[in-house]
Amino acid sequence: PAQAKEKKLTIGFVVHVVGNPFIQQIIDAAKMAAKDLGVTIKVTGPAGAEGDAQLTAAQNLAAAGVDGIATSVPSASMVNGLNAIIKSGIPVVQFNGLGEGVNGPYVGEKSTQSGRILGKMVLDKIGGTSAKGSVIVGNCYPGFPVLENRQKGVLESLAKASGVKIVGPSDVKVDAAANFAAWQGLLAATPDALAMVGLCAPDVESIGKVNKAASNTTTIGAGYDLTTGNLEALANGSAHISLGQTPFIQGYLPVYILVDSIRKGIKINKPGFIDAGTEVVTATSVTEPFKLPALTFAKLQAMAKSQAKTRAYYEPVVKGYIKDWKKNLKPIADESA
Amino acid sequence: MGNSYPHGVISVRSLSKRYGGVQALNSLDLDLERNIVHAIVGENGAGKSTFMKILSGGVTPDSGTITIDEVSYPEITVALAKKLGIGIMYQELRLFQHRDVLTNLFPDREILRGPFINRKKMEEIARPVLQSIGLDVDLYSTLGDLAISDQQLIELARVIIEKPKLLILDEPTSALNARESDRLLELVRQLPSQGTTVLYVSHRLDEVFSVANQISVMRNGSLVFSRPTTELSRADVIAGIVGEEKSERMNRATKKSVGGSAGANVLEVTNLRNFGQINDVSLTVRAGEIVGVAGLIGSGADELLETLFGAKEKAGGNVIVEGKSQRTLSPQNSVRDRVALVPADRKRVGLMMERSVSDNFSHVAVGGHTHGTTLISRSGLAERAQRLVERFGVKTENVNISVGNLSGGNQQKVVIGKWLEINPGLVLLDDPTRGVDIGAKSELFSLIREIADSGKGVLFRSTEIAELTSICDRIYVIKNGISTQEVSDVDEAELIKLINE
Amino acid sequence: MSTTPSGAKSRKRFKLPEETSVLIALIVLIGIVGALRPTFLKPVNLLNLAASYAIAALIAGCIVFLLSMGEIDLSFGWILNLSAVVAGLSMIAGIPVWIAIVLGIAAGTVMGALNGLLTVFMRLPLIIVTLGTASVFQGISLISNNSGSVVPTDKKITEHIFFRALGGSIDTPVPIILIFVLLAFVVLHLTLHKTRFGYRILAIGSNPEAARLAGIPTKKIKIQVCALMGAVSGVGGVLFLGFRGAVDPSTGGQMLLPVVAAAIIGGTPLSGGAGTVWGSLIGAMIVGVIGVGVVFIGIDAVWGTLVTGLVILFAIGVDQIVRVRKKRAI
Amino acid sequence: MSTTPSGAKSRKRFKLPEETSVLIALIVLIGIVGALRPTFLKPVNLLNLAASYAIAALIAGCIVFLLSMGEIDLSFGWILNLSAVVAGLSMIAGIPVWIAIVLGIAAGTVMGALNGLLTVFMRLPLIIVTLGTASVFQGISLISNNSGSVVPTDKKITEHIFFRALGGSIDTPVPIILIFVLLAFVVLHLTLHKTRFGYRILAIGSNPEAARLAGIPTKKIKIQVCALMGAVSGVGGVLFLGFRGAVDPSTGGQMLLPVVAAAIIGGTPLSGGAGTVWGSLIGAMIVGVIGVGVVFIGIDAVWGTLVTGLVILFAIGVDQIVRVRKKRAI
Ligand SMILES: Nc1ncnc2c1ncn2[C@@H]1O[C@H](COP(=O)(O)OP(=O)(O)OP(=O)(O)O)[C@@H](O)[C@H]1O
Ligand SMILES: Nc1ncnc2c1ncn2[C@@H]1O[C@H](COP(=O)(O)OP(=O)(O)OP(=O)(O)O)[C@@H](O)[C@H]1O
Ligand SMILES: [Mg+2]
Ligand SMILES: [Mg+2]
Repeated sequence: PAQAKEKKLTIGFVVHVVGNPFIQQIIDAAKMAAKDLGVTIKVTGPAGAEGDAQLTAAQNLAAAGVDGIATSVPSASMVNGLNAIIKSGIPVVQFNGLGEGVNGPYVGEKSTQSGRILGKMVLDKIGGTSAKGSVIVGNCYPGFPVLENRQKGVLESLAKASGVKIVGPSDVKVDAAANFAAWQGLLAATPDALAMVGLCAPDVESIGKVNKAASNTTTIGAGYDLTTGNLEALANGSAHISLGQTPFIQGYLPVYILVDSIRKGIKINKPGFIDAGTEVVTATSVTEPFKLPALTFAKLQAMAKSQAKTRAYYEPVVKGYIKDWKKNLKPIADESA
Repeated sequence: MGNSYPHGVISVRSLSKRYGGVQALNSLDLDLERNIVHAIVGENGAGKSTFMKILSGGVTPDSGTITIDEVSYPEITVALAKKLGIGIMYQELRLFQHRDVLTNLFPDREILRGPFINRKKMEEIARPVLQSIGLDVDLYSTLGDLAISDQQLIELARVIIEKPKLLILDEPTSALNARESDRLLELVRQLPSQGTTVLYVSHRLDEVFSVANQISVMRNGSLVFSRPTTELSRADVIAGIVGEEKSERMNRATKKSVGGSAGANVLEVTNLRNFGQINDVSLTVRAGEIVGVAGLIGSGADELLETLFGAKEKAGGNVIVEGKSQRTLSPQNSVRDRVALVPADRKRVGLMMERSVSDNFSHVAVGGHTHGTTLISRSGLAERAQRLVERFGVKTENVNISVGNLSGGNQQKVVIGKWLEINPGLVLLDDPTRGVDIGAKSELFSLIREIADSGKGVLFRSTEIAELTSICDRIYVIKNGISTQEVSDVDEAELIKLINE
Repeated sequence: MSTTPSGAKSRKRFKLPEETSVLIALIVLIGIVGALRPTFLKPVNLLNLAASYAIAALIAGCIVFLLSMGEIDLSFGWILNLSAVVAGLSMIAGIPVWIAIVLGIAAGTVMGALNGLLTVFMRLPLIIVTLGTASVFQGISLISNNSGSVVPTDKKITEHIFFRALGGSIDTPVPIILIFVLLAFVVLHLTLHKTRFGYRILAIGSNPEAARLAGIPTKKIKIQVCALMGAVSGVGGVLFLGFRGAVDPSTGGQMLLPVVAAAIIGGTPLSGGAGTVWGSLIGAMIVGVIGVGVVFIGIDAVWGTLVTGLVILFAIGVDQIVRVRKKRAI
Repeated sequence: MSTTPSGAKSRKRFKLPEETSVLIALIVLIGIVGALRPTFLKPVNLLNLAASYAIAALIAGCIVFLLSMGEIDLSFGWILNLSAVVAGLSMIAGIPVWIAIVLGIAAGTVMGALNGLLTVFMRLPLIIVTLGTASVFQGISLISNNSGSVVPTDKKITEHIFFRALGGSIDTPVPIILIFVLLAFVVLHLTLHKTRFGYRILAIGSNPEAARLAGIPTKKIKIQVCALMGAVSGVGGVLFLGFRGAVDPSTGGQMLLPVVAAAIIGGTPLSGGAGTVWGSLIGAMIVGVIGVGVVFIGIDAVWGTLVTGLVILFAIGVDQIVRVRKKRAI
């Protein structure tokens, strides 16, 4: 372990799509970790989300001689290739997207569980288990594993109210304009819907705009990700709930695990799960995981703009949860529990 | 009429074909005898090509029957034509521009060895045929890079290789020079003795009389008459083609300019070179003059006009148009300076085939010209087109149909019309009568004379020597890319000798 | 001459415009969705739908120019993106909104002209050149804002009339973006079919070599059309910014297929020499009705894609049947 | 110059193959990446690189047939996907691996033939038809597995020679997929340039009307080429399944642009009548080297897109310069 410390390590960091604000937050956190740990980091990823191009990028980083790789695994077809890299002696940590069967730990949300949380919060807002009426559910990319899991969780929670009728899940598309049009159409088709629940980043913003335009409705809007646009929608009251995926932890922790395990000679070539937690944001409250201090909406917005503030806020987690990653490593089955 | 034509290899009865409002064939009856050369003549749009296309399977007739070797068919498909041994050389060449020469010689008739194309064998078959028609090209060069005349010969070679029993030639010499034409005629004359019947369509009556055993004249989709050549005079045929009264008018044929009234130089060329065949050409054209250019294919004569216009790059030399030295020759500058070029290859560089007659007539006036308003209206274009249709006698249903649907000669009239519309000061005519019927040709010649008389210069190249000698005031002879001689008042035979020596 | 046929006076019979067949396809589709869900036919819903697809329609109207010239631009989605980023960053930097908008459109025009210059000077088809420039424009956009969204949040900006008008805060019977795009369509249509510039575009697309010999400045026109495409994409970009209030790094990335589809469903062939601006508008609305109709009817996400595909086939089938009928009728 | 013909000998001068210019572009690119990162040039690395792009290359080799015929298929990525799904689900259902593979390829062929039938009978360009069928095939794939990945996990399947050979468990000096694809390229090249079928394809692309008049059954050939494209996409699908061991719902969705780019960078024009199968292989490798080179050199993700774009422009520029030089030299 001592001699490993002497060589400056290089970590490859592969994302499934470049040019996505949420992913960029993960990348920023990964770079903070690299700086904190004194290692070099190489960030790459395909322009359009496709597993094969992403795997190729990971393989090339391996060929170029990195010491460890952190990657999201949105596609099952990446699994064998990643395992081959692991077998050749380069450890791999997954984040954000889980590949079943990859021989390395996974850092991410409990995707089904987060869906359950969202479903439950929506249900609470529309009248609990006695609620009666329609709830629209949209999936922007049918077939994407994380989304399918979230959808499962949302539907599970909503099923608790027998009077709730699910409209969809409909394919609401990723492209912002098409996404907006789809939500607009969905609400026009079901004008008395109690809630609209999206599963992807553009949804909350679109739902907010739709709600705002149809001024007389009181439809609850809910979805995922804390993009500036989504936070705006929560702030002006046109949407109501958005769940965050703690991009800081999803970016920082994988790099930390890789460097720590390489330096200490810890083998991490087994599936495992470390919960990155779920942030629950409404216009009135921001609930962060890991007993982090409660945030105000304004603070959250400020953090989204400043890396230094973000780093300072997460200091306790870095010193605690992240440093103790081995202790928090759970069986992979926990992810979808 | 009776039913038995003992000598007829092909008889057609009541053959009709209609395109929109145009009756291209109107109940045509005709018998073709075996093993002769049978010429078909008629004005532009008479229906000749339509008839040929029906015989070869390219077009389906609306009604009528076709009897071949005593079997009647309501229509002939491409496959049937192939089986019956009918080969056709189309007026509008049907070649594959992207493919090489050898491939074009065997379209879907390639020689195979196992599953593979046997190009060596194909070469062996092709070479003697090319030699027999006097074509010397690299079998591996891309067809689109060749001159239009070479392409026409390749189309001919293609059909001869098939050794058809009935050979249809639709204006096979329209882009050929005297020498190539003569060779082709020689070849055609021999075919009947080898068991091939030839249907020969042409507007060149000299050729028709020299090669055909029988001549049929068509007008407006029907037969005017069909008689053995020996019973006919040139005048009979012309009268059949254009009608009695018009043939009268035509006898007052175009005269040369009224001696020596030529004015200032409209065009002065000294030591012109290009990157192709032109090495050193000098000539002048004066206002009021029609100046001819004569030369073999490959001599540079066929590239000269395009080079002067700026369509082909110039390598050196001076060109002065109306006293102004042209530093860079380009089509744009030429149009600006009111220089017009009627190009030789109308299909490739002359027309927008799928666009309307109306749009094509405005090609230069609206597209190239920068005069007038930048706003255009459909009715404005149509008015111009209507005026030109009448002026040039274009036979078309209306001005809104695709120019590609016109008969070949009528397409040519559109090309000429679109250029004369800008009232050019210098007119470069590159084989402008290609495919134009005899009546229209004489009208065109008087028009050219009119243009010259109004003080403009005309430079004229033609593949028909007779055209040059009949209307040009002076003729430049081009050999090996060099303008060797300037002659006037020569007759055909002399000029041919000069070109070839 | 006696060759002129007897009836050669221009017999002007009444002819249906060529867009009729696509229009029928559109009406059939709206009818089907409306029959299944009558609320779909409410004017406000149809207007909203049209407004959401207005930007794509606008660009489809302009790509008709390129298709008519026998070219295709793969980069316009990223031109749209980068123009919006330029406009958005300028606003955030404190430049007055209207000037920032002009800057964004100017940026689009420059990018388009660059495409044009490259295609003319490299003598390559535009599709090949824009294969490269698409990545270049996307790349510059990513760098400009470090892969983040551009979101003007300052009240001075978001309350500006431009954002309020486009963002839907000002109530108008017809969405303002729709009015704007319809006007743009009138201009585009007139430009292509009633001006020398348009005539030249179609002439180049029909037969480039013949166009050159007719004295048409083909290179200049190509560059101009590319620049126009860039300008219109730039307009699309600032409209998007106003409409959505933000630009994401992915904005425009998914536009290629629907826009080109709108144009070719509308009846503009890829081969050049012909094009219909109004057809592309109808084509864009068909794309929109299919996209929204599928969710409107409530088709499950898993089945949505299949149904979309079948409806596209149906739409082009209707168009084709009508077209063939019309041919027969002549 | 005395160009006057002297005799009818076949003047066969030595001509560089038309692929030379793209090859030079490829070598220059490899050289640049190699100069910056010498490990890039290790044979094993280059072979692995080639293997990762082998499937895209294979399909590019076949899309040359369509481009040569003047057509474009937008659906092949989803044909690949659905074929792989068919093969994978069949294996999971217990059908023997080899038979499942045949089923997958057969499914691809059927989908391709369906494209062909639709394009012939609707008399529409293939690009329009496949705009619809692409969604249809994707939709069926999503439904078949309820939007999930298809992952055969049974040892009996994963230990099958097919998976071991393609997945790299069997050590060969050259990856097996590469050998297979190279052989396929030889066959594709011979088919297009040395058989009547290929001649007919090129004839149709060069002049459809002349092809019909020459007696070529143009409709039949079109359907056959579409079916071939489907079959090769099907082969691509099962190769993907073997190579990666799984198919995702997104597999194949991003293939259109790189594959078409490979073919046109390789020198096949979009206008039909000409095509180079080997060129498309080199084109695919150029696309591969650009993609990999950017990672290898370690260019940051934010800058990667811009660099990719610039390098594409550079590659087509080199190709163009060489081409022009060659023309001048003649
Ligand atoms: N595809 C078509 N569509 C519409 N009209 C056509 C079509 N083909 C021919 N025509 C019309 O049919 C008539 C006869 O044309 P055809 O080509 O047979 O004349 P032609 O005798 O060969 O004339 P030319 O001597 O000029 O070649 C013309 O009026 C022409 O415009
Ligand atoms: N003196 C000149 N020398 C060379 N080329 C010229 C000259 N003058 C004009 N041209 C060319 O002629 C073409 C026509 O130029 P002009 O500026 O008149 O455009 P235009 O045809 O009026 O266009 P539009 O009417 O569509 O606006 C241009 O391409 C220009 O390059
Ligand atoms: Mg004719
Ligand atoms: Mg002007």
